[in-house]
Amino acid sequence: MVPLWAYLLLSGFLFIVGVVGVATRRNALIIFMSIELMLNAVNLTFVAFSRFLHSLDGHVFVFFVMTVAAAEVVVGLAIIIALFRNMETVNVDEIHLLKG
Amino acid sequence: MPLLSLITFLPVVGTLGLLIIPRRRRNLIFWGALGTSVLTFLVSLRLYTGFELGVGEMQFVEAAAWIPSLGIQYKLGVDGISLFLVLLTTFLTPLTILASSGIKHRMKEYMVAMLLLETGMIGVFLALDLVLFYVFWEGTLIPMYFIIGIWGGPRRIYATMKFVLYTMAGSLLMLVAIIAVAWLHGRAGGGPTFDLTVLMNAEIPPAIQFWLFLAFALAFAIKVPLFPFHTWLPDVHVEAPTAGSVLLAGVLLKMGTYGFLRFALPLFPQATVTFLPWISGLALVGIIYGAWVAMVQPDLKSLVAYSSVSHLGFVVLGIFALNGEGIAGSVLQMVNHGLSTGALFLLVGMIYERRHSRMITDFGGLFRVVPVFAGMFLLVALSSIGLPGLNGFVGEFLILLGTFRVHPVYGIVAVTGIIWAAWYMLAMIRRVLFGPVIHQENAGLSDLNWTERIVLIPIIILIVWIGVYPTPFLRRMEASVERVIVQVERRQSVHSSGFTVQGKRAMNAETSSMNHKPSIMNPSPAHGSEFVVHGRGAIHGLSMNPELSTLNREARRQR
Amino acid sequence: MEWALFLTFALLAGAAAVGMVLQRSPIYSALCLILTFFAQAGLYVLLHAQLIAFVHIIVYAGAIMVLFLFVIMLLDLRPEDHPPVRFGQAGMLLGLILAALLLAELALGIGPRIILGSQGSYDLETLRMLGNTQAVGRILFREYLVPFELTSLILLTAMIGAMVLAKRRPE
Amino acid sequence: MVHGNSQNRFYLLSVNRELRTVNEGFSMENLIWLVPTFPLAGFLVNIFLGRRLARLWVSWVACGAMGISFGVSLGLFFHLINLAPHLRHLEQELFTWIRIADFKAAAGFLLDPLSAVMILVVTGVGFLIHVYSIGYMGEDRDFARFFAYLNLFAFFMLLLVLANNYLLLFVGWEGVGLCSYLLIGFWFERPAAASAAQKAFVVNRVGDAGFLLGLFLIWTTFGTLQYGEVFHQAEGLHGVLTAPAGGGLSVVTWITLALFIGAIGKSAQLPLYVWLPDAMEGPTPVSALIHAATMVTAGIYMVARSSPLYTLAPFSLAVVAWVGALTAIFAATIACVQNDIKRVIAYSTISQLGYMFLGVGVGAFASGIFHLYTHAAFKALLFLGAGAVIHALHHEQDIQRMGGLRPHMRVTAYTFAVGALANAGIFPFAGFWSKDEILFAAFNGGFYVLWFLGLAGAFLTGFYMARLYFLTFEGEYRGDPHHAHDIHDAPPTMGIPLIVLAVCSVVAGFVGIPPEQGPFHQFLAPVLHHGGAAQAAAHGLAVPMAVLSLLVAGAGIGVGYLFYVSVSWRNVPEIWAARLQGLYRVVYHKYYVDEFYQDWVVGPLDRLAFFLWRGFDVAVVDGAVNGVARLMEMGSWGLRRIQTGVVFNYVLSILVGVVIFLGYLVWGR
Repeated sequence: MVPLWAYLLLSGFLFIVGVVGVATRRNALIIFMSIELMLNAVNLTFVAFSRFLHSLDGHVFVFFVMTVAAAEVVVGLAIIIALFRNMETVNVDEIHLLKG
Repeated sequence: MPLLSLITFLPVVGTLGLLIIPRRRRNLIFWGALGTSVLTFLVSLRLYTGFELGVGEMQFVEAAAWIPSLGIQYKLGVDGISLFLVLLTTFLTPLTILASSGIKHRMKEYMVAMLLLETGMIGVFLALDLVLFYVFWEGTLIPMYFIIGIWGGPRRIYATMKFVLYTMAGSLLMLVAIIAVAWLHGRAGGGPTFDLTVLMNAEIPPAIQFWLFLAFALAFAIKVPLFPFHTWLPDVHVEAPTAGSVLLAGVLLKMGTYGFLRFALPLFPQATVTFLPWISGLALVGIIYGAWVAMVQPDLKSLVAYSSVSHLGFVVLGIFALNGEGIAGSVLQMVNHGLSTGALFLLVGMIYERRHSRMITDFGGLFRVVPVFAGMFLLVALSSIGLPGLNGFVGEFLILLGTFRVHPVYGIVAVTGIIWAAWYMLAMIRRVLFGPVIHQENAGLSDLNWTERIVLIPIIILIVWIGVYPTPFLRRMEASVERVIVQVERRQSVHSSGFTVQGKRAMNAETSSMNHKPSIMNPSPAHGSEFVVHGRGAIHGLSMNPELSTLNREARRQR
Repeated sequence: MEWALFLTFALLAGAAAVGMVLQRSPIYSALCLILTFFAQAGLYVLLHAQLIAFVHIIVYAGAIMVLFLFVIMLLDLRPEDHPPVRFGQAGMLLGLILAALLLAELALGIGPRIILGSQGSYDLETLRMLGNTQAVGRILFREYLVPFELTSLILLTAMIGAMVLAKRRPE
Repeated sequence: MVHGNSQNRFYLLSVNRELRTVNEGFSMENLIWLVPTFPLAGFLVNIFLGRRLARLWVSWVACGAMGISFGVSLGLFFHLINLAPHLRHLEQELFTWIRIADFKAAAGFLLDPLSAVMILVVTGVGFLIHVYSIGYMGEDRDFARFFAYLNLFAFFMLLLVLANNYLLLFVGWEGVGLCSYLLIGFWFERPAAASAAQKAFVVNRVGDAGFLLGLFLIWTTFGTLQYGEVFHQAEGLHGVLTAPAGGGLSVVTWITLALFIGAIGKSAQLPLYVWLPDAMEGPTPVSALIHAATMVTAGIYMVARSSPLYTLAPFSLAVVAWVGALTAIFAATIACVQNDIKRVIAYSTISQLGYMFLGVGVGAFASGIFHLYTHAAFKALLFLGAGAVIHALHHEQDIQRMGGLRPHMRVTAYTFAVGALANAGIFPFAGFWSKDEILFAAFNGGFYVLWFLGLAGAFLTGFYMARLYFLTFEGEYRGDPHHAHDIHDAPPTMGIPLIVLAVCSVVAGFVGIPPEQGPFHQFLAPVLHHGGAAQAAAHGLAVPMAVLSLLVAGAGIGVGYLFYVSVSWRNVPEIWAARLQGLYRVVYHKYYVDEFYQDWVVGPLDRLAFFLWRGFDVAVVDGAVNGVARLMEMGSWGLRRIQTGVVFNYVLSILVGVVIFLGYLVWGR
């Protein structure tokens, strides 16, 4: 049987790849995909723990995460479309509305 | 029926009703808000009629678990001290709403804010759980913030920021102290609770009390406001709309003095005694300082604001006299100040609507032009300076009496307050009402219309009533006042230097009151040693009513 | 056998994820991500979470990624004409060190310290008896009924939000 | 609820009284409350309905209320006389006013000889002045308001004298102050009147603050404020009360001194007299009623009422006597050089009040009250006469612009002359009996300096009264020639009160014969304690002393006659004024006391207040508060540069943070 740590290691790796993606890419869409990747890495952790703890709570949480992720994607993509419409770009370097 | 919850949340229910009324229907919104507040007042009268005399404990108590894991409860109760403050709130709110019929801008939001404010204020006076109290306490800030910030004068943003930041600065420390009290209680094995009635019996080491009291006192002192934390008050009053000023002066400031009485004193009795000279001193400075500065104010509202500083100095002084006369006088004076100052702000607002100025120099000779306004203004001003026969006198007299009884020197200094009060108030009256009509704009002013008279007449009736026959009020607060005193005294003795000393002191007090009333002048040599104790420790007044306190103590034991 | 499957899926997922980050074109990135999701679904099956695995494919690969592709095409995004990674050598190195440090912390620091506590009642036998889907359904509609219903609110909000945001306002 | 044990002891006391009441069944003391109630009702009617009522009705309501009140007072008075002297003590408790913890005060009335005399003076003189006002204020647009205020004043004054405890007395005390304020400022459109009103109230408040302290001390000492209980205990606690307490003075000394501060304010004594001359800005009937006959004498009434306490405090009595004597002569000198007809009388009032205090201060309480009673008659007469003159001369008040009025206004002139003679203390007018008695008491008690001051004052009194009368009514008319032809006597509503008061000014003194033993004194005797020494009367000296003071007063009048009537001495006043220019100017300017207060009290306080506001509140406290805010702003201005708005920077910082945090968790501990 594949032990828990293997799943966790994989999950951690996927998560870090996601982080790197968010940190390095300028295309808002790819950043967004990286976020999805991170969420999935977490889901993997949930399921893995669920398996090893003989509990189904993790599964339930995965469902919730999926719901949130779906909602997030919907809103996020809508935002990206709106942004693109106004700014003609999805390059985050050129968008700095948060500048104080 | 959960009467207290009903009173507290009736305005919220009204708010929900208001929300579904379209904003075009201004009349409906106005009458809805007025109706809600009047209904709240009528329901709250049940508190007065159903109040059991001679009971110092909380009445109408409602309790329900709120956050059980932390011991936070939804617990409401009313006693003789909070009773009148609740009634004052429910009484003033409809009047201010009625006086706000002229609001043009965003009336719906305005009325919603007023009703929410009412809920907050009532909640503060009824909450018996520290966290619940804190929630209501901070909750009042939000509607007030909007009332001043949206419907205020030209410098309203500055004023609101000052108001909110000042208050928050104090109350955050209070939150820390609240948590600390509950934590200390839990650590001592009492289980998690924020219940005031339980925490009152928690024994907190004096050294810690010192800091906790300081945190509470800062929050309350800013709210009162006690000198030198008062500088937000004039700014806020000047910028606030009439109704905001009325409720601010009439009720919100009392939250500070009420807090001292309900929380700071019973929770931290030793620290109370430690800080007594300091707080009394600040109150004295406030009395005189507020009055002096009021003399030179060019703006009617800031004059009344500074007069509030002076008046609330009296209230704080009375509370810290720690005897029946002083505290009862303070509670009564809170109500009195709410009525008189509330009415003064209403009157100033009414003349402002006509003249669009509050500068004293813009007026003069109004007595001839608007006699009804002038007559009411004069009457209310006289009530404010404590003319016997009107309400202000009874409270002020009892406060001064109570103070003089234990601290003659404080009493002597405070008594001069009545001179300064007459000075600034009558100078204002002279410049506004008397003299010839200097400004042509004033010649055509119209006198009060019926709406305005209906707003003022109930206040004036109460002003005269309390002045002539305060017994119904005093009777209801007496037992609760005694209870506060007994509480402070009892805890005092638990912590002081052991049982024997306490026993001796209590005996002393008993004998002294059997012979004759203890005199501060210390007439009989037999009581020679007693004077020192009383003068310094402020315990003097506490043991004044041995029969009653013993009764109370026994009642507690049986329970 | 299990190990083999695990390694296959794991390598596939890892490689596809790295590919997604490194691809210049958004379309390729999206395709890489889909590959990752499929590999992950395989892992879910390995973990005896069949329901999750299928829902995962349906929701992510079927719905979300299609949405992504739609948007990419809608916006007509070209591959970026500058390198996908924006740093020089030093920056790269620093980033890698940072990432490696994070991974090391997770793998060496956190991993070995995880102690499994008391175990629940859903072991493999029970699951087999109940059936995976039934078991999840039971727990979802009993213990987690209220949160579950609340998630519908999230979806509703998201729907309204997306419509409001994407609506072209008359100028 | 039980309020301490001391309550119980007094309980017995009041039970006795109640028993007596019950035994008599219906009794007059149940009617005491009627006395103040009628004026109150009159006030309420006129203040609320007055503007809609016809003038006739307004005046009927007001005068009727006073008339009925006077009638009830007379009835009570005769009832009292019919009782045995030791039973002349009727109390009626209406309701408990304030009761909390150990404090209790009732709204209760006390009718005894002292208050009976007072209510007779108040309602009697008050009624006449009400009637007089119908004519005097006839053309005023605020007719109803005036009568409403007058009635309110009568109510409070009656409350003051009828109260059975110090707190209710204080209610009346401040209430009459309020009415005084309202009536001085009656013509509020005149800035001088408005200022005078404010000054009167504020200065009175200074005294009231002292009075309040006295109240507190009484309560902390005796545990009650009710006269009967206080005085009863005062006898029992004699030793305790007179033992030195604070500052080397006994408790009772402190009490009485504090109370006397109140009396100083209310009765316009040194150094708080300054409001009374200014109060002449009010309508003349007001000056007559409030600032001559009734309110200003409240201080004397209060001291006399507290005589059981004052007799225990010789030091306080000495202070009272000295303040009274100094005020008497001080005000008399000012009165000699003033030119405003009402101000002369006002200073004369201050001076006469000084005499009353001198009387009570040397322990002759009855003599003080006696003078109060005669003074009420003749000083009201003088004011009303002055009012008639002012009325006839179209509000001319400068006596230098009068003269030769007697032929035109005979009633006024003759009654005024009677009043002046009574004031100067000429036999057999009322003032003679009472003033002479005071001087004799001072001499008899061994207070020779005080006696001499009083005697000198008597000379000055004669002089300024003569000056006032002669300049006003004799010689030639020096005023506005336009008015010369239409000077005439007042209408009957004004004339009849003058005549009645003139008769009173003649006969009022007769109830005090023989001196110190007259019916008046015997009537008051059960109430007023006697100040020891003064009672060891050496009656052999009485007649010579009386002749002496008569001669002195006569000399004053003679000098006045020579100065202002005799043709050969015509220029003498000017010559003297020129020769003693410095002194004259100082006295003419009233010793610059007003200027002193303005420059050393009001001005500095005003500047201090302004400084506190601008310099402390705004600069220091608000400065600190705003400074903190600015500091925050500056800090955040620096911090906000971190917010680049580039998402990458945020992500990177989060990443670094997570690495550090995890690193701490893993390896740090």
